[in-house]
Amino acid sequence: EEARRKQEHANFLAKFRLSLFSEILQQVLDETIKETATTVLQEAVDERARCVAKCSQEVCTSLIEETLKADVALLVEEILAAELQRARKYIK
Amino acid sequence: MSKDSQMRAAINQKLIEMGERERLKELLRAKLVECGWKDQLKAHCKDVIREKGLDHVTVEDLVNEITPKGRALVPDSVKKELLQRIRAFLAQHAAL
Amino acid sequence: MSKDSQMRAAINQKLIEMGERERLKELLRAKLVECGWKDQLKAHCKDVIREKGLDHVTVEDLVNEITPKGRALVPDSVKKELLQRIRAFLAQHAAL
Repeated sequence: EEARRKQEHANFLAKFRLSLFSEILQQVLDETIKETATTVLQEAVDERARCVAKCSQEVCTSLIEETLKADVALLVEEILAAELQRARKYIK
Repeated sequence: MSKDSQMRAAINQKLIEMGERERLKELLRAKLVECGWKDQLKAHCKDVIREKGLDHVTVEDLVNEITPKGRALVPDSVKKELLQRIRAFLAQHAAL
Repeated sequence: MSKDSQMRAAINQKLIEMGERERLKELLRAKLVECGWKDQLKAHCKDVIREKGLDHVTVEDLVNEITPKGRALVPDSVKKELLQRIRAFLAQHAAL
Protein backbone atom coordinates (compact mmCIF):
# COMPACT_ATOMS: atom_id res chain seq x y z
CA GLU A 1 0.00 0.00 0.00
CA GLU A 2 2.83 2.36 0.97
CA ALA A 3 4.69 1.59 -2.26
CA ARG A 4 1.51 2.18 -4.28
CA ARG A 5 0.95 5.52 -2.54
CA LYS A 6 4.53 6.58 -3.17
CA GLN A 7 4.24 5.66 -6.84
CA GLU A 8 0.99 7.60 -7.18
CA HIS A 9 2.56 10.64 -5.55
CA ALA A 10 5.59 10.43 -7.82
CA ASN A 11 3.31 10.23 -10.84
CA PHE A 12 1.33 13.21 -9.62
CA LEU A 13 4.50 15.28 -9.07
CA ALA A 14 5.85 14.41 -12.51
CA LYS A 15 2.60 15.54 -14.13
CA PHE A 16 2.36 18.64 -11.96
CA ARG A 17 5.98 19.56 -12.71
CA LEU A 18 5.42 19.42 -16.43
CA SER A 19 2.18 21.36 -16.33
CA LEU A 20 3.74 24.06 -14.12
CA PHE A 21 6.74 24.21 -16.41
CA SER A 22 4.57 24.67 -19.56
CA GLU A 23 2.36 27.19 -17.79
CA ILE A 24 5.26 29.37 -16.67
CA LEU A 25 7.08 29.05 -19.97
CA GLN A 26 4.01 29.98 -21.98
CA GLN A 27 3.09 32.86 -19.70
CA VAL A 28 6.56 34.39 -19.73
CA LEU A 29 6.97 33.89 -23.48
CA ASP A 30 3.58 35.43 -24.26
CA GLU A 31 4.23 38.42 -22.01
CA THR A 32 7.76 38.95 -23.29
CA ILE A 33 6.83 38.54 -26.94
CA LYS A 34 3.99 41.04 -26.63
CA GLU A 35 6.15 43.49 -24.72
CA THR A 36 8.98 43.16 -27.25
CA ALA A 37 6.64 43.59 -30.23
CA THR A 38 5.07 46.69 -28.66
CA THR A 39 8.43 48.22 -27.82
CA VAL A 40 10.04 47.54 -31.18
CA LEU A 41 7.01 48.85 -33.09
CA GLN A 42 6.86 51.99 -30.95
CA GLU A 43 10.58 52.55 -31.41
CA ALA A 44 10.17 52.21 -35.17
CA VAL A 45 7.29 54.72 -35.17
CA ASP A 46 9.29 57.17 -33.02
CA GLU A 47 12.38 56.71 -35.15
CA ARG A 48 10.43 57.48 -38.32
CA ALA A 49 8.86 60.57 -36.74
CA ARG A 50 12.32 61.76 -35.72
CA CYS A 51 13.65 61.11 -39.21
CA VAL A 52 10.71 62.92 -40.88
CA ALA A 53 11.13 65.92 -38.55
CA LYS A 54 14.89 66.11 -39.16
CA CYS A 55 14.60 65.67 -42.91
CA SER A 56 11.73 68.19 -43.19
CA GLN A 57 13.97 70.71 -41.46
CA GLU A 58 16.81 69.94 -43.85
CA VAL A 59 14.56 70.15 -46.90
CA CYS A 60 13.23 73.48 -45.62
CA THR A 61 16.77 74.82 -45.15
CA SER A 62 17.85 73.70 -48.62
CA LEU A 63 14.73 75.24 -50.15
CA ILE A 64 15.49 78.58 -48.48
CA GLU A 65 19.13 78.36 -49.53
CA GLU A 66 18.20 77.59 -53.13
CA THR A 67 15.73 80.47 -53.29
CA LEU A 68 18.18 82.89 -51.69
CA LYS A 69 20.95 81.89 -54.06
CA ALA A 70 18.77 82.57 -57.10
CA ASP A 71 17.22 85.74 -55.72
CA VAL A 72 20.43 87.25 -54.42
CA ALA A 73 22.10 86.71 -57.79
CA LEU A 74 19.17 88.32 -59.56
CA LEU A 75 19.09 91.22 -57.15
CA VAL A 76 22.82 91.85 -57.52
CA GLU A 77 22.62 91.75 -61.31
CA GLU A 78 19.72 94.20 -61.32
CA ILE A 79 21.39 96.63 -58.93
CA LEU A 80 24.73 96.45 -60.66
CA ALA A 81 23.11 97.08 -64.03
CA ALA A 82 21.17 100.03 -62.64
CA GLU A 83 24.26 101.48 -60.99
CA LEU A 84 26.27 101.11 -64.19
CA GLN A 85 23.57 102.81 -66.18
CA ARG A 86 23.45 105.60 -63.63
CA ALA A 87 27.22 106.00 -63.82
CA ARG A 88 27.17 106.09 -67.61
CA LYS A 89 24.45 108.74 -67.58
CA TYR A 90 26.50 110.76 -65.11
CA ILE A 91 29.62 110.56 -67.31
CA LYS A 92 27.64 111.61 -70.35
CA MET B 1 -12.55 17.63 -4.80
CA SER B 2 -10.24 14.75 -5.72
CA LYS B 3 -7.04 14.15 -3.81
CA ASP B 4 -4.95 15.26 -6.82
CA SER B 5 -6.75 18.53 -7.24
CA GLN B 6 -6.51 19.19 -3.52
CA MET B 7 -2.80 18.64 -3.70
CA ARG B 8 -2.47 20.75 -6.81
CA ALA B 9 -4.30 23.61 -5.14
CA ALA B 10 -2.12 23.32 -2.03
CA ILE B 11 1.14 23.40 -4.01
CA ASN B 12 -0.05 26.26 -6.17
CA GLN B 13 -0.93 28.23 -3.08
CA LYS B 14 2.49 27.54 -1.60
CA LEU B 15 4.16 28.61 -4.87
CA ILE B 16 2.35 31.92 -4.72
CA GLU B 17 2.65 32.47 -0.96
CA MET B 18 6.38 31.85 -0.97
CA GLY B 19 6.89 34.04 -4.02
CA GLU B 20 8.40 31.09 -5.90
CA ARG B 21 6.12 31.43 -8.91
CA GLU B 22 7.29 35.02 -9.46
CA ARG B 23 10.89 33.99 -8.86
CA LEU B 24 10.59 31.25 -11.48
CA LYS B 25 9.20 33.74 -13.97
CA GLU B 26 11.96 36.21 -13.15
CA LEU B 27 14.59 33.51 -13.58
CA LEU B 28 13.20 32.61 -16.98
CA ARG B 29 13.04 36.25 -18.08
CA ALA B 30 16.64 36.82 -17.01
CA LYS B 31 17.82 33.66 -18.77
CA LEU B 32 16.05 34.68 -21.97
CA VAL B 33 17.90 38.00 -21.95
CA GLU B 34 21.19 36.39 -20.97
CA CYS B 35 21.17 33.81 -23.76
CA GLY B 36 20.39 36.41 -26.43
CA TRP B 37 16.86 35.18 -27.09
CA LYS B 38 15.38 38.65 -26.53
CA ASP B 39 17.84 40.26 -28.94
CA GLN B 40 17.05 37.64 -31.57
CA LEU B 41 13.36 38.31 -31.08
CA LYS B 42 13.88 42.06 -31.43
CA ALA B 43 15.87 41.53 -34.63
CA HIS B 44 13.11 39.31 -35.99
CA CYS B 45 10.50 41.99 -35.14
CA LYS B 46 12.55 44.58 -37.04
CA ASP B 47 12.80 42.24 -40.05
CA VAL B 48 9.03 41.76 -40.10
CA ILE B 49 8.42 45.52 -39.84
CA ARG B 50 10.89 46.16 -42.64
CA GLU B 51 9.33 43.47 -44.78
CA LYS B 52 5.69 44.49 -44.29
CA GLY B 53 6.21 48.24 -43.97
CA LEU B 54 5.61 50.21 -40.80
CA ASP B 55 2.16 51.35 -41.88
CA HIS B 56 0.98 47.82 -42.57
CA VAL B 57 1.78 46.14 -39.31
CA THR B 58 0.05 46.21 -35.91
CA VAL B 59 1.27 44.89 -32.56
CA GLU B 60 -1.11 41.98 -33.00
CA ASP B 61 0.26 41.11 -36.46
CA LEU B 62 3.75 41.29 -35.10
CA VAL B 63 2.93 39.06 -32.13
CA ASN B 64 1.32 36.47 -34.42
CA GLU B 65 4.24 36.58 -36.78
CA ILE B 66 7.04 36.25 -34.23
CA THR B 67 5.47 33.88 -31.69
CA PRO B 68 6.33 30.60 -33.47
CA LYS B 69 9.94 31.66 -33.92
CA GLY B 70 10.05 32.99 -30.35
CA ARG B 71 8.93 29.64 -28.98
CA ALA B 72 11.29 27.68 -31.17
CA LEU B 73 14.27 29.80 -30.21
CA VAL B 74 14.15 29.11 -26.45
CA PRO B 75 17.34 27.13 -25.78
CA ASP B 76 17.00 23.68 -24.24
CA SER B 77 19.46 24.64 -21.52
CA VAL B 78 17.08 27.37 -20.33
CA LYS B 79 14.13 25.00 -20.31
CA LYS B 80 16.20 22.43 -18.46
CA GLU B 81 17.20 24.93 -15.79
CA LEU B 82 13.59 26.00 -15.22
CA LEU B 83 12.50 22.40 -14.93
CA GLN B 84 15.31 21.75 -12.47
CA ARG B 85 14.22 24.64 -10.28
CA ILE B 86 10.63 23.41 -10.29
CA ARG B 87 11.77 19.91 -9.41
CA ALA B 88 13.87 21.19 -6.51
CA PHE B 89 11.00 23.25 -5.13
CA LEU B 90 8.57 20.37 -5.35
CA ALA B 91 11.04 18.00 -3.73
CA GLN B 92 11.32 20.40 -0.83
CA HIS B 93 7.72 21.47 -0.45
CA ALA B 94 5.52 18.77 -1.85
CA ALA B 95 6.77 15.79 0.10
CA LEU B 96 4.37 13.00 0.78
CA MET C 1 22.02 55.49 -49.44
CA SER C 2 21.40 56.27 -45.79
CA LYS C 3 17.95 56.31 -44.24
CA ASP C 4 18.08 60.10 -43.91
CA SER C 5 19.05 60.74 -47.49
CA GLN C 6 16.37 58.33 -48.69
CA MET C 7 13.83 60.22 -46.63
CA ARG C 8 15.05 63.62 -47.89
CA ALA C 9 14.85 62.37 -51.47
CA ALA C 10 11.33 61.02 -50.89
CA ILE C 11 10.15 64.33 -49.37
CA ASN C 12 11.66 66.36 -52.21
CA GLN C 13 10.18 64.07 -54.81
CA LYS C 14 6.72 64.37 -53.32
CA LEU C 15 7.03 68.16 -53.06
CA ILE C 16 8.13 68.41 -56.69
CA GLU C 17 5.51 65.93 -57.98
CA MET C 18 2.68 67.91 -56.47
CA GLY C 19 4.11 71.31 -57.45
CA GLU C 20 4.41 72.19 -53.79
CA ARG C 21 8.13 72.95 -53.94
CA GLU C 22 7.52 75.79 -56.41
CA ARG C 23 4.58 77.05 -54.37
CA LEU C 24 6.77 77.10 -51.26
CA LYS C 25 9.45 79.09 -53.06
CA GLU C 26 6.84 81.56 -54.21
CA LEU C 27 5.50 81.85 -50.69
CA LEU C 28 9.03 82.45 -49.41
CA ARG C 29 9.65 85.16 -52.01
CA ALA C 30 6.39 86.87 -51.13
CA LYS C 31 7.20 86.72 -47.42
CA LEU C 32 10.68 88.13 -48.02
CA VAL C 33 9.28 91.11 -49.90
CA GLU C 34 6.55 91.57 -47.30
CA CYS C 35 8.99 91.65 -44.36
CA GLY C 36 11.33 94.14 -46.04
CA TRP C 37 14.13 91.64 -46.61
CA LYS C 38 14.52 92.61 -50.24
CA ASP C 39 14.74 96.31 -49.48
CA GLN C 40 17.29 95.77 -46.73
CA LEU C 41 19.41 93.62 -48.98
CA LYS C 42 19.22 96.12 -51.84
CA ALA C 43 20.42 98.86 -49.52
CA HIS C 44 23.25 96.66 -48.30
CA CYS C 45 24.24 95.84 -51.85
CA LYS C 46 24.38 99.52 -52.77
CA ASP C 47 26.52 100.21 -49.68
CA VAL C 48 28.99 97.57 -50.75
CA ILE C 49 29.18 98.97 -54.29
CA ARG C 50 29.70 102.47 -52.91
CA GLU C 51 32.35 101.23 -50.51
CA LYS C 52 34.35 99.22 -53.04
CA GLY C 53 33.74 101.37 -56.07
CA LEU C 54 31.71 100.38 -59.11
CA ASP C 55 34.83 99.56 -61.09
CA HIS C 56 36.11 97.16 -58.55
CA VAL C 57 33.15 94.84 -58.04
CA THR C 58 31.86 91.89 -60.04
CA VAL C 59 28.53 90.09 -59.77
CA GLU C 60 30.33 87.19 -58.11
CA ASP C 61 32.03 89.39 -55.52
CA LEU C 62 28.77 91.02 -54.65
CA VAL C 63 26.90 87.75 -54.40
CA ASN C 64 29.59 86.37 -52.09
CA GLU C 65 29.53 89.53 -50.04
CA ILE C 66 25.83 89.89 -49.47
CA THR C 67 24.67 86.26 -49.33
CA PRO C 68 25.60 85.76 -45.64
CA LYS C 69 23.67 88.90 -44.73
CA GLY C 70 20.75 87.75 -46.90
CA ARG C 71 20.73 84.46 -45.04
CA ALA C 72 20.89 86.12 -41.65
CA LEU C 73 18.10 88.53 -42.49
CA VAL C 74 15.51 85.84 -43.20
CA PRO C 75 13.16 86.16 -40.19
CA ASP C 76 12.72 83.10 -37.99
CA SER C 77 8.96 83.47 -38.34
CA VAL C 78 9.28 82.98 -42.13
CA LYS C 79 11.47 79.89 -41.69
CA LYS C 80 9.01 78.56 -39.15
CA GLU C 81 6.04 79.13 -41.43
CA LEU C 82 7.76 77.37 -44.29
CA LEU C 83 8.62 74.38 -42.13
CA GLN C 84 5.05 74.27 -40.87
CA ARG C 85 3.81 74.19 -44.45
CA ILE C 86 6.15 71.32 -45.31
CA ARG C 87 5.00 69.36 -42.25
CA ALA C 88 1.34 69.94 -43.03
CA PHE C 89 1.92 68.86 -46.62
CA LEU C 90 3.65 65.68 -45.54
CA ALA C 91 0.97 64.88 -43.01
CA GLN C 92 -1.62 65.22 -45.74
CA HIS C 93 0.07 63.65 -48.71
CA ALA C 94 3.02 61.49 -47.98
CA ALA C 95 3.01 57.91 -46.91
CA LEU C 96 6.70 58.05 -46.10
